[in-house]
Amino acid sequence: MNATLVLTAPAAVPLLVAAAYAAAGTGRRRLTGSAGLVSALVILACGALLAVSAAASAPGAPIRAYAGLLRGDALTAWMLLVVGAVALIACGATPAYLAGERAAGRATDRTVWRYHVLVHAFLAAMCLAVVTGNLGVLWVAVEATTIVTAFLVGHRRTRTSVEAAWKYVVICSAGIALAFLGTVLIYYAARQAGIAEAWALDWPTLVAHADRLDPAVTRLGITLIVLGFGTKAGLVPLHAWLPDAHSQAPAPVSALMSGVLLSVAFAAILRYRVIADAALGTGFTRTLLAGIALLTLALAAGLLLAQRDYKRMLAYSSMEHMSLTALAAAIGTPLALTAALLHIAGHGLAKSVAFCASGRVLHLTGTARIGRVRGLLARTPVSAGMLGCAVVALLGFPPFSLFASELALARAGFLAGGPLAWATAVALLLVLTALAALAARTSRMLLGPTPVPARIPVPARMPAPPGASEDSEGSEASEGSEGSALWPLAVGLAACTALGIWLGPLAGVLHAAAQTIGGH
Amino acid sequence: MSAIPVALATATGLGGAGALAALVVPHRARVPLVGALTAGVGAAGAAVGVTALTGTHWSAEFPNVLPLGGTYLAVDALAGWFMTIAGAVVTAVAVYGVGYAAGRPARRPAPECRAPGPGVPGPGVRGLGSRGAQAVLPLFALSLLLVPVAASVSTFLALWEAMALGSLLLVLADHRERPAVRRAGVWYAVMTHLGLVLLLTGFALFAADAGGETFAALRAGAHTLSPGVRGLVFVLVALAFTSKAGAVPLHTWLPRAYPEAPDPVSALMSATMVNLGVYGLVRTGFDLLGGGTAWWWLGVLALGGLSAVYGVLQAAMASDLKRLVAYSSSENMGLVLIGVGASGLFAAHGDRPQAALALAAALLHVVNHSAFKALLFCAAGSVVRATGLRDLDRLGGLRARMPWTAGLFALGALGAVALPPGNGFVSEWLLLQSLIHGLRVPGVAVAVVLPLSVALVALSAGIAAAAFVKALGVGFFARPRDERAAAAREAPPLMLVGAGLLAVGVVALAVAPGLFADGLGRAVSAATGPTGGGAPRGGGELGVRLADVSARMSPLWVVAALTAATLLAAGLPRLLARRRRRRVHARLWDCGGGAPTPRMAYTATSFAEPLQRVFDDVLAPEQDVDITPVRESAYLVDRVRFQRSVPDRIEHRLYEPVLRGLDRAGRAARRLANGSVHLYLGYGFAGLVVLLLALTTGW
Amino acid sequence: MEAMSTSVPIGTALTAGTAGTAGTAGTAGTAGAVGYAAVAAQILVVVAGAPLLTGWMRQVRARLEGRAGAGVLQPWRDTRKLLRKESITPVGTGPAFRAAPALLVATTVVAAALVPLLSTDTPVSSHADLIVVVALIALGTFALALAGLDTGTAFGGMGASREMTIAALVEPTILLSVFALSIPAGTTNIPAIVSGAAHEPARLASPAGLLAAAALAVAVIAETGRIPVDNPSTHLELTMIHEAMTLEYAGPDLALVELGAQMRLTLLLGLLSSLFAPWAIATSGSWAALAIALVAFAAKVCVLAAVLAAAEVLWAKVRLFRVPELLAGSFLLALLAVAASYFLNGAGS
Amino acid sequence: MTGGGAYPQLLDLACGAFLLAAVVVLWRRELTAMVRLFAFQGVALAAVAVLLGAHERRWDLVGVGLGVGALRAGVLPYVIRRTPTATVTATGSVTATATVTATGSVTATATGSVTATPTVTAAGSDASGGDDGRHRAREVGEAREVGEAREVHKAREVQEDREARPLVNVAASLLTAALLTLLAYAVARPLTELNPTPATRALPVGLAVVLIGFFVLVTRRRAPAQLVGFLLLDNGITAIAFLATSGVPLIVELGVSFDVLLAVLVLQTLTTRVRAAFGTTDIDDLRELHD
Repeated sequence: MNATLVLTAPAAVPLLVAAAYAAAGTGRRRLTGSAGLVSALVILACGALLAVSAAASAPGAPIRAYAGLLRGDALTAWMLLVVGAVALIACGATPAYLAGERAAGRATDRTVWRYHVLVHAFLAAMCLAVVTGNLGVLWVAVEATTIVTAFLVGHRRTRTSVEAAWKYVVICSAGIALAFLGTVLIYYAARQAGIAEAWALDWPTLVAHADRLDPAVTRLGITLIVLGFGTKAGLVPLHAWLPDAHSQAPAPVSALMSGVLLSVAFAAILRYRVIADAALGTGFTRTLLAGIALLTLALAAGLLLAQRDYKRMLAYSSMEHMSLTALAAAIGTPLALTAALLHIAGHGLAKSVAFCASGRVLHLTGTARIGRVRGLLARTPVSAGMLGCAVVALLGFPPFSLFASELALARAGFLAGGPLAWATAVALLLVLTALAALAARTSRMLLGPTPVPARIPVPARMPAPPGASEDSEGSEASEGSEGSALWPLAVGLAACTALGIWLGPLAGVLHAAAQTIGGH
Repeated sequence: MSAIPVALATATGLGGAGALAALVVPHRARVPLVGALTAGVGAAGAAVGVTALTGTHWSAEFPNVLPLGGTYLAVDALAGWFMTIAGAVVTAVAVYGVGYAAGRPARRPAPECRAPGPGVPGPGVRGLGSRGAQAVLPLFALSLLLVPVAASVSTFLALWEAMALGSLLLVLADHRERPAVRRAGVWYAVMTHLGLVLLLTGFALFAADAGGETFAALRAGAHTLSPGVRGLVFVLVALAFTSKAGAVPLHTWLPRAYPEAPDPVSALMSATMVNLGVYGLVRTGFDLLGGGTAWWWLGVLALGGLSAVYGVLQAAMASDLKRLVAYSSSENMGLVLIGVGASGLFAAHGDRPQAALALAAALLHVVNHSAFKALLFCAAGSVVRATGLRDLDRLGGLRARMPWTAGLFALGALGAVALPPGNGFVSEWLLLQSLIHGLRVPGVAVAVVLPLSVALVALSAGIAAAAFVKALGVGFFARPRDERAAAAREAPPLMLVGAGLLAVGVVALAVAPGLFADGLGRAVSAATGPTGGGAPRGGGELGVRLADVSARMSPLWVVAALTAATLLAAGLPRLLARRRRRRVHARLWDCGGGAPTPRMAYTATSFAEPLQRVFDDVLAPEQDVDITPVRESAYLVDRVRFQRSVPDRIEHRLYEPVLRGLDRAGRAARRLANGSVHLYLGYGFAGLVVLLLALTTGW
Repeated sequence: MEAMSTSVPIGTALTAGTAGTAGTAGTAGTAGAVGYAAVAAQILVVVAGAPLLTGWMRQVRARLEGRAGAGVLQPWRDTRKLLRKESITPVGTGPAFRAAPALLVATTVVAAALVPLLSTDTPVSSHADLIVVVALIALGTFALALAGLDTGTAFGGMGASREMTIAALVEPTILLSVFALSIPAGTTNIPAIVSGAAHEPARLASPAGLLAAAALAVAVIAETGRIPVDNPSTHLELTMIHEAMTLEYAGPDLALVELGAQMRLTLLLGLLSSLFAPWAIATSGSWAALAIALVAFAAKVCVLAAVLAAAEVLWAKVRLFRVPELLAGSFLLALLAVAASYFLNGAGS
Repeated sequence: MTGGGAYPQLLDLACGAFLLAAVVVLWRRELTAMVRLFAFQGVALAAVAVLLGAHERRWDLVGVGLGVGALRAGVLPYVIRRTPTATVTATGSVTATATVTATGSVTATATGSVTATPTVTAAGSDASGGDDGRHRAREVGEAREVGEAREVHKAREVQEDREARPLVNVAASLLTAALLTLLAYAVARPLTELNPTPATRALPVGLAVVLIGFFVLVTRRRAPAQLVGFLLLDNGITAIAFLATSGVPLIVELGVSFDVLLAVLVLQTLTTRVRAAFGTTDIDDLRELHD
C-alpha cells in the first residue's frame, strides 16, 4: 500500500473534484451532482485502507508521508471514515436538494456551480485537517474550512443568509485566531524544550516530549486552543455562529458542518489533549473541558426549550452532542474516549440524515418554523419517517449507536468518580431537558393529521373528502419518486443502527483510535 | 439445557422476521402474518420462561454485540417468571391484534365524530395496521421478552430503552386520529427518559463502585459499596422502576399513554411492560444489591401504598373507560410494590421465610394483574373499536349487543376487584396474609407500617370494587346512552379468541393457583436467595418454609361452594313457588312520570360523585358554575353551565411548576441568542478574559 | 403466644386449592357426622333464623316505641308471599339483574357454612378464613350494586353508587379488625381464632379485643345497612341506599334480596358473637355440644339484635356524607386495636 | 542596527509603536484612520520581524518579516480601503448600485424623497445621524419593499465610514485597553520567564494587542471596523510568533498568511453583501437571526 497515496488522496481528490467542477463551468458540459460521490467514496476508501493498516500495525507505528506532514494513525482512519460516510450522505442528498432549490427558484446554474466547487473544497480542507500530523497545518486546514464554507452559508444572499455568513466568519475567525495563538505558544514551549524547528509542531514528537514542555506556557496555550478549536466545534463561549450558520446553509452543507466539521475541530482538541495531559497532568484539561462541556450543554438545553425553528433546533442539538463528546474527553479514560469517538460517528450520521431530511421538509413546506409545520408523517411518510428516525437516534434511543456511546459515557463518568460523576449526572439531566424539548417539537411537526394544503400544495394529491378512507398506502405510493433522493438517508440510518449493534471490523480501529488519544 | 437458547433464538428470529415481513408484505397479508409471527415470539418466550421455571439456568455472552458494553444474557427462575407472563400475554394479544388491525372496524363513526376531541376517538385501525406500527410490534414484543434475560447493565439498559422506544412508537400509532396522542407520546418519551437517566445514574454508580457492569460482578461487588452509595443507587433505581410500573409520583405517563395507545398496545404495555418495573426492582433490590436496609423498603412500601390508593381513586373518578383501566394498573402495581416492600422489609429484619411469602404474594399478583388487565384492555378495545367511544357517560347497554365482550370484561373486572372467585383475590389474599403475619417480625417500624398497609390494601380493594362496578355497570349494563353505543356490534372472532385465551388464563389463575406454585417458589428463591437458611425445613423443593402461618384458602373450594349455593338459591324459590309461571316483563318504576330515558340513568360521573366528595381533600376537584341570567332580571336564570373535572393532583402540584419553570427558563434563554454579533463576540471575549484571569491567579 | 405453630409451605397453601374440594376434610381432622351436621345447622339456622331475627328486631323496636308490632313471624310471611308471586323482569334489565339475588343469598350461605357459628370443628373449618368471609360478603354487595346499575334507572344507580362508597370505606376497618384479631391467634382462620379465644378468655377482655369489637360492630352496622348508616325501612330517595338498589325487584327475586339482607345481618351478628363471645361454641364433635351451641347462638344473637334494635330507636340516621366520619372513627378504633394488640400483648413475641 | 545595545531599544520602540497603533485604533472612529493605523501597525510588525532577523542573523526571517509587512501594511489595507461598491460590481450581483453610485449620493437622496415617504424618513433620519439602529433597519426594510432601497443606501454612504455611536465610549475603551494591557502583562509572565530575552520581554505587547484587537472586534458597529479589529488580533498573534519563536515554520506561516488574506477577502465580500442586503454596514442591523 502506498502510504503517500492513501494519505494524499483524501485531501487531493476532493480538491481535484472541486477543480473539475470549476473547470467544467456552468455550460452544457457541466458535471452532474453525482460526480460528487467520487470524493466521498475516495475518502471512505482511504479511511478503510488506513483502518486496515492501523489495525494491522501496532498503535505506535502510523504511516507517514511528506516528512510527517501527512500522517495516518487509527484516529485519522476513524475520522476519515466518519467524514467519508457523512460526505456520502450529504453528496448523495445533494442532487435532490439542488433540484428542489431550482424548482423553488432559489438556485441558478451559477450558484449550483459555486456550490459544488465549494463543497468539495470544504471536504478537502476537512480531510487535510484530519490527515495532517503537523499542528500548524491542522490549524491552517481548520481555518480554511471557515473560509470555504462562508459562501456556502451565505449562498442565498438573502438578508438572513448574509447575516449568518457574517457572523459565522467573524466569530470563527476570531476563535480560530485564538487557536493559532495557542499553537504558537505550544510551538514556543516546544522550541524552548529543545525540539528542533521542523518537529516542534509535529504531533507525535510533541506527544513524545510533552513532559519537557513548560507547564505554564502549555497551560496558556492549551486554554487558547480549547477556546479556539472549541469555536469550530460549537462549544462555548464562541458558539453563537452555529445555529445561525446551520440554519442558513443548504441542507447538505449543514449536514457536513454539523456532522463532521464540528467533530474534525474537536478531533484537534483531542489531539492537543494528549499533549496537555502529558505536560500538565490530567486535571487541567479535565476541568477546562468539563466546564465548557457543561456550559455548552446547559446553553443548548436552554435554547432548545423555547426553540421555534427546526433547523436551529437541530443545530442546538449538535451543540448538545458536541458537549457530550467534550465531557467524554474530559473524563478521558479509554472507555470515555472510545465513547467520544463512537459518539462523533453516530452523531455525524444521524445529524446529517436529520439535516438532509429537514431540507426536504423545507422544500415541502416552505418554512423553517416549527409552528407552521404539521402532520408531516401523514404527508410524506418516508421523508418524515427518516427525520423521525434520525431525531430518535439523536435522542439516544437504541438501537442507534448514540445510545451505546452515551451509555458508555455515563458509565465512564461515574467510574471516574468525584466531580466528574457529578458533572455526568448534571449532564444527564440537561440531556433529559434537551430531549423533552426536541421530542415535543419534533412530534409537533411530524405527528397529527394531514393539514389542509396551505401555501405550497403537495403535488398530485387532492384533499381527501371528509370521512373517506385515507390509507397510508396511498401517500406512501405518491412518494415513490422520492426514493432516489432518500437512499442516502436510509444508508445513514442503517449505518448508525449497525454501529449501535455491532461494530464488526471497525471495533479494532475504534479502540486503536481511542488508544491513540488515550495517551496514558 | 439447550431448550432455552433455541427458544430465545427462535423468538429473536421470529421478531426480526415479523419486522421485515411488515415492511415488505402487502397490506392484506401483513397483519395476519405479523400477528402470527408475533404470537410465535410470545410462544417462544413463554417456552423459555417455563423452562427456566423448572429450574434450568442458562447464560451466554456476546461481547461484541452492543459496542462498548457487550451483551450478557442469563435466564433464571425470576426472569423465567416474567418471561412466562410476557410470552403468554404477547401470544394472546397478538391473536387479538390480528382481529383488531385486520379489515375494517365494525362500524366507522360518522365523519363529524372523527373531529379531534378527547372523548371522541376514532378507530385505531389505520394506526396499528400501518406498515410502521406493524414493523415495530414484533420487535416490541421481543424486547418485552428479552429485558429479563439481560445480565449486564448495558444489555439491560439497551433492551429497556428498546422496549421503551417500541412502546413509544406504538403509542403514537394513532397520531393522525387524535391530537391527544401526540401529547401523550411526548409525556411518555420524557418520563421514560427520566427513568433512563435515573437508572443509568444508579446503575453506573453501582457498576463504578462494584468494579464491573455484568450482573455477576454487581452481585459480587455489592457488599463493597458504602451504605450511602447503596442507598443512593437503590433510591435512583427504585424511582425509575416504580415509574415504569406506574407508581406515583412518576406515574403521569401512564394515564396519558394507555388511553391513547391502540388497544392491543395498551394491553401489552399494561400487562407486561409495567411488570418489568417490578422485575427490575426485585432484581436490583434483592438480587444485585442483596437486600439492603429497612428504610429502602419502607420507601417502596410507602410508594406502593400511595400508588394503590391514589391510582384507584383516580380510576374511580375517571369517566374514560381506558383511563379507568389504566389507573387501575397504578393501583395494582401499588399493591405489588407493597408486597415487594414488605418483603424487603422482612428480609432486612432477617426474616427470610416471611420475606419470601410477601415476595411470592407480589409476584403472584403480578401475574394475576397481567391476566385480568390484558383481558380488560382487550375488552375495552373491542368496545372502543365497535363504538368509537371511550366515554362511559355515553356508553351503556353493550351486554345485549356485545355479549361476549361484556362477559370477558366482567371476568376481568371480577379479577380486578379482588373478590372471590376472581383471580385478583387469590394474590391479594396472599398479600394480606403476608402483611398480617409480618407483625411477628420485630421492629416498631414494622408494627406501624403493616397495619397501615393492610388498611391501604383494603381501602384500595374497596374503591376498586366501586370503580369496576362503575365501569361494568355504567359501560356495559343498563341502556345505551349514545346512538353509537346502541349500534355496536360484537367484535370479530379473532379478537374474541385472543381475549378468550386471556380469559382462560384468568380462570386458571382464579381456581388453580397451585399450578403455578412450583415456579413461583423458584422465582422467589432466585430473587431472595436460598430462603430456608433459618427455617427448619430448608432445602426443600420450594426452598420457602413458613412457620406460624396456618391460614389456608382454597379458591377451587370457594368457587364450587359458591356455584352450588347460587344454583340452589336460584332454584329453590322456583320449587317453592306454588304456581310456576314464566317471567313477566314489566316497565321500570318511573315515579309516574313516563318511561325513564337513558338520559335519566346514572352516569359514571354521578356514580363517582359520593366517593369524590368523601375524598375531596385528596382529589381537589375543580368546579366551575357559570350562571347566565336572563337579560331582564338578574334573578331569572337563563342558562347554567356546570363543569367539573378531577385533575391529577400530583401532576398539578409536582409537574406543572417544573414545566412552568422550564418554560420560563426557555424564554429567558432566548435572550442569550438575541442576534447581536457584539453579544456573541462578547461571550468569547469574556470567556477569554475570565480564563486568562483564572490562569494568572494560579489555577 | 401463637396458638398454632405448624409450618406450612406457601406452595402447600396454594396447592390446597387444587387438592381440597368441598368434601375433603381439612386439617381439623376429627369432624365426622357431627361436623357435617354442624355445617348444615349453621346454614339452616342462618337461612331460617334470619327472618325470625328481623321479626324479633322489629318487635323489640315496636315495643320500645310503644307499638304492638306485627309479630316475630311477619318477615317469614312476607317472604312466603313474595315467593309465591310471579317473577317479574323489568324491561331493559339483563342477566346481572336476575343473577344478583341468588348470588347474594349464595355468598351468605357459603359464609354461613364457613363461620363457626355453632362449631369450630367442621369439615370446612380449614377453609374458614376470615378474609374469605369478608370478601364473600363484599361479593354480595358487588353483585347487588351491579344489579342496581343494570336497571338503568336513576334510583338503581344512586343506590349502587352510595352502597359502593360505603362498602369501600368499610373495608379497611374490617380488615384491620381482622388483623387485630389474628395477631393473638397467629392466623386468620376463624375457627382457630374462636377456639383460641374460648380457651383464653383474657384475650377478649384485653383493650385490643374490646377496641376490635367496637370497630367491627360499626362495620357490621354499615355492612348490613342499619341505622345510623342506612335505614332499611325508608324509601325516601334522599336517604335510601340499599333499598334504592333493589327498588326494581319484585316477587321471588325480591324475596331473595330481602332474605339475603336478613341473612347477612344474622350472619354478621353471629360472627360478632362468635368472635367476641365464643362461649358454648362446640369445639369437639359431640351432639350435645352442638345442641348447646345452637341454643347459645340463638340467645347471643337475639341479645345482640335487641341491643341493635334498641340503639336504632334511640339514634337517628346520619346524613350520607357524615357516614365517612363514623367509619373513620371505627377505622381509628381498629387501628388502635392492632396497635394495642401488638404493643400490649407482648411486642415481638 | 546590529549593535547589541541598540537592538533591545529598537525592538522596544517597534513594539511600542505596535501597541500604540492598537490603542489609537481604539480612539479613532474614522474608518480611514483606522485602516491607516492598521497599515502603520503592519510596518511596526515588519520592523519587529526584521529586527529579530537581523539580530539573529537569520535572513530568511528578515524575508518573512518583509513579506508580512507587505501583506499587512500594503495588501490588506488596500483590500479594506477599496470602495465596497467596486467590489459589488466585481461580484456582479448588484450592478444597479454601481450605476447609481456614479450619479452620487445627493441625487439618490433626491430620488428617494420624491418617490416614497418611507424613503424620506429613512434618508432624513440618516442625515441627522445616530438614531436607533433597529429602528432604521425596520425603516429600511419597508423602503426595500417599496423598491427604493438602493437609493437610500447610497444616501447613507456619507455615514458609512464613521462609527456614529460607539457601543462603548472612548474613555471607557481606553480604560479597558489599559486593563487589558495589565492582564496581558500578568498572563505573559510565564512566557517571559521561560526564556528571558529582549524579544520575549516584549511578548506582553503582542498579547495586549491580541486582547485589544478582540475588544475592537467586539465593540465596533461597522463591518469594516470589525475587520480591522480582527486584523489587529491577527497582528498581535503574528507579533507573538515573531517575538517568542522568531516565527513559525515557513509552511505554516505561508498557510496562515494566505488564510488571513482569504479571510479578509471573504469578510470584505461579505461586507458588500451586507451593505447590499441591509443598506448599511452597521452590524447591529444584523439581528434577524435569533431565538
